[in-house]
Amino acid sequence: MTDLLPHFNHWVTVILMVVGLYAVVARGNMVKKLVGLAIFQTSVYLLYISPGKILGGTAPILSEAYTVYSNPLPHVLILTAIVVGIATLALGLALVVRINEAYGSIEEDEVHEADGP
Amino acid sequence: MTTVGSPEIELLLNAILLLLMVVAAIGVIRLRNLFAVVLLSGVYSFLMATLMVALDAVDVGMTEAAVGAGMSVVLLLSVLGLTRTREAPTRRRPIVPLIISVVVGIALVHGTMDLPPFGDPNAPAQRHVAPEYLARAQVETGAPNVVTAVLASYRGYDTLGEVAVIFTGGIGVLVLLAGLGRYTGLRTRPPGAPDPGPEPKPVPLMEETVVLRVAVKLLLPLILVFAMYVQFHGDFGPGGGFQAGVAAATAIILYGLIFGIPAARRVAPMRVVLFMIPLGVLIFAGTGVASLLLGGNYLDYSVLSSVPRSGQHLGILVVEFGVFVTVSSTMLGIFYAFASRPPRDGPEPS
Amino acid sequence: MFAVALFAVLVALGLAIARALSGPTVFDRVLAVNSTGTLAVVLLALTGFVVGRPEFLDIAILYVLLNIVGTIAVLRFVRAGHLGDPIEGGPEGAP
Amino acid sequence: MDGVLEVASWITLILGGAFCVVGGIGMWRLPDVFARLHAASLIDSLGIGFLALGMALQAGLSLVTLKLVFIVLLVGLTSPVATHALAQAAMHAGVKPRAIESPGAEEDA
Repeated sequence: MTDLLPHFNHWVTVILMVVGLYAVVARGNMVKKLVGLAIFQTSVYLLYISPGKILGGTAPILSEAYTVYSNPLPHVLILTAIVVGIATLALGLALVVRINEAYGSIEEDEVHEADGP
Repeated sequence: MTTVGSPEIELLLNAILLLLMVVAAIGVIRLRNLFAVVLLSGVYSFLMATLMVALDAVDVGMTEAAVGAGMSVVLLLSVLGLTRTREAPTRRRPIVPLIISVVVGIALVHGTMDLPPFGDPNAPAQRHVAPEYLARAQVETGAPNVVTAVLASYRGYDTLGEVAVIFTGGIGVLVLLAGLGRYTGLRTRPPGAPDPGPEPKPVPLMEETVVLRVAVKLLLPLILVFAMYVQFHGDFGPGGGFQAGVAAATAIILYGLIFGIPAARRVAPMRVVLFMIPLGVLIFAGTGVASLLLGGNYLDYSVLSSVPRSGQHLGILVVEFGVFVTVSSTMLGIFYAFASRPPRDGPEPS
Repeated sequence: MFAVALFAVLVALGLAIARALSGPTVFDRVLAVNSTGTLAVVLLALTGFVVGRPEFLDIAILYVLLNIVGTIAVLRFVRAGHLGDPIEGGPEGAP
Repeated sequence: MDGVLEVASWITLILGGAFCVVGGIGMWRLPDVFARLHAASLIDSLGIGFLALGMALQAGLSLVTLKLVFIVLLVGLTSPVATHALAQAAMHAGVKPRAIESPGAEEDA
């Protein structure tokens, strides 16, 4: 089973990344764009975490009962990235709120129209 | 080699969770009702948290659970309340973005072919610094949780940078939405302006629901105590300043949701929040300066105590506390900034 | 043995997600998401047992405690249409 | 003794899993929100209860069991509160239970 789909995690990571990318490029609604960006970001988390997993290993919290541990380094990087991600998402959403107050819309097309040619 | 669990079940669980995540993600993109999008993104984030636990990243799973269960839903909903909940039908052709996305996807899938297979213990990533960390962390820092040891000590610089980014993000939101002093309660009215009279009375919204009020009063101390447990148990089990900070902020947010934002502001005033946001960064950076003054390198905690190992442990505790202070106050400040914005008047524009 | 329970929970989870996707009313979605959260807790606990480290129940406890915050925020939003407090006149200096 | 515990935890785990599946099916098949609430509460009470019992039997007397008890108590506190608030909000928003379509109550609609 291990040999059957050695890259399954990576493929799903790519699918999620593409879904996020599509939302950012294709959708005009800014909240939707930011949610798409968040999905893109989670695919990056996955890209870091899944190579760190060792089959038969366990979480990197040391204990005498275990000898094989998964790689702790990606965990450190992604743990901080999640909280940073929510802070940057908040910043993006704050911009959306300000744009809505200035233009009365959060649709990209309408904002462009209001700006004129 | 002692192995645990059964790899087959782990792989199957991993695969099912990934497929459910894809379903949820596509649902998020397809739905036009932004409110439903927010709900589904909550489901997505919990699937992510479970997947992280299945992939042995318990600390990451805990962070994702803490952020996804409360904070991100609250954040997105407050923005929907200030804007609109329905996405306008798009006028552009989705075909070009679709082609771009598919081409990028195919290129990336092609790229994955060269990566080592999933779960391979001999992959290059497993052979670099990780064995060093696993072998040395407990001996040098006394923290069985290697993630916490690496986070706070070995890669302390990195974490300091991340905390600074959170600080900057929080300040950015406050500047954009609150003008740092206009709505924040630091200065309720400009000097010389006429007295606006008594504070306008907010309409209590959820207050009449007795069941909620009682249950939340029971729940709040539990959340706060558990956040403290997560904070100070972080070197022995999953947890640490990031998770505990988000959890504690979520508790205050829950209080605000039920008893009104002014009530929450009496518990955790904006003045205190604004003081705490830089304080955490200062605690973190100050620990580095202290170790510098004691003759060590910046953020080298070994010199903080006569025994290097207990110095490391002390340093980790102090630094994690700094992280907690900044993260919790930033999250709370962000919530206040969004919640004190005047909501859109009248019916939602269609 | 945990695997059987785990997959039962996953089946229930799939059904709940299907309900969250299909609606039809807002409340169906909220209910489905709330149930997903509860299933998440067991799933996290069972995952801990399956991967052989059952002591990591802390994550499940944190999820129970915080799951209700999301639900309450959603219900409050349904009631009022926003999360802020409806103050007449709005805060000072509002543009 | 060990065998008895093993069998007992087997049975409870499978029962719990079965209740979760039944709840899930109910959530999918039942006609409206108020009916689906019942299915959801099945998961919250019997599903979680039996699964936690099974896991506790497996873990024995330890910190793990204590945490499981804690989880069951917390779900017992939060989940009824959430579903209560949900039902109240649905009523408030004017969602009508399907039962109102039964003959005799027709004039209401």
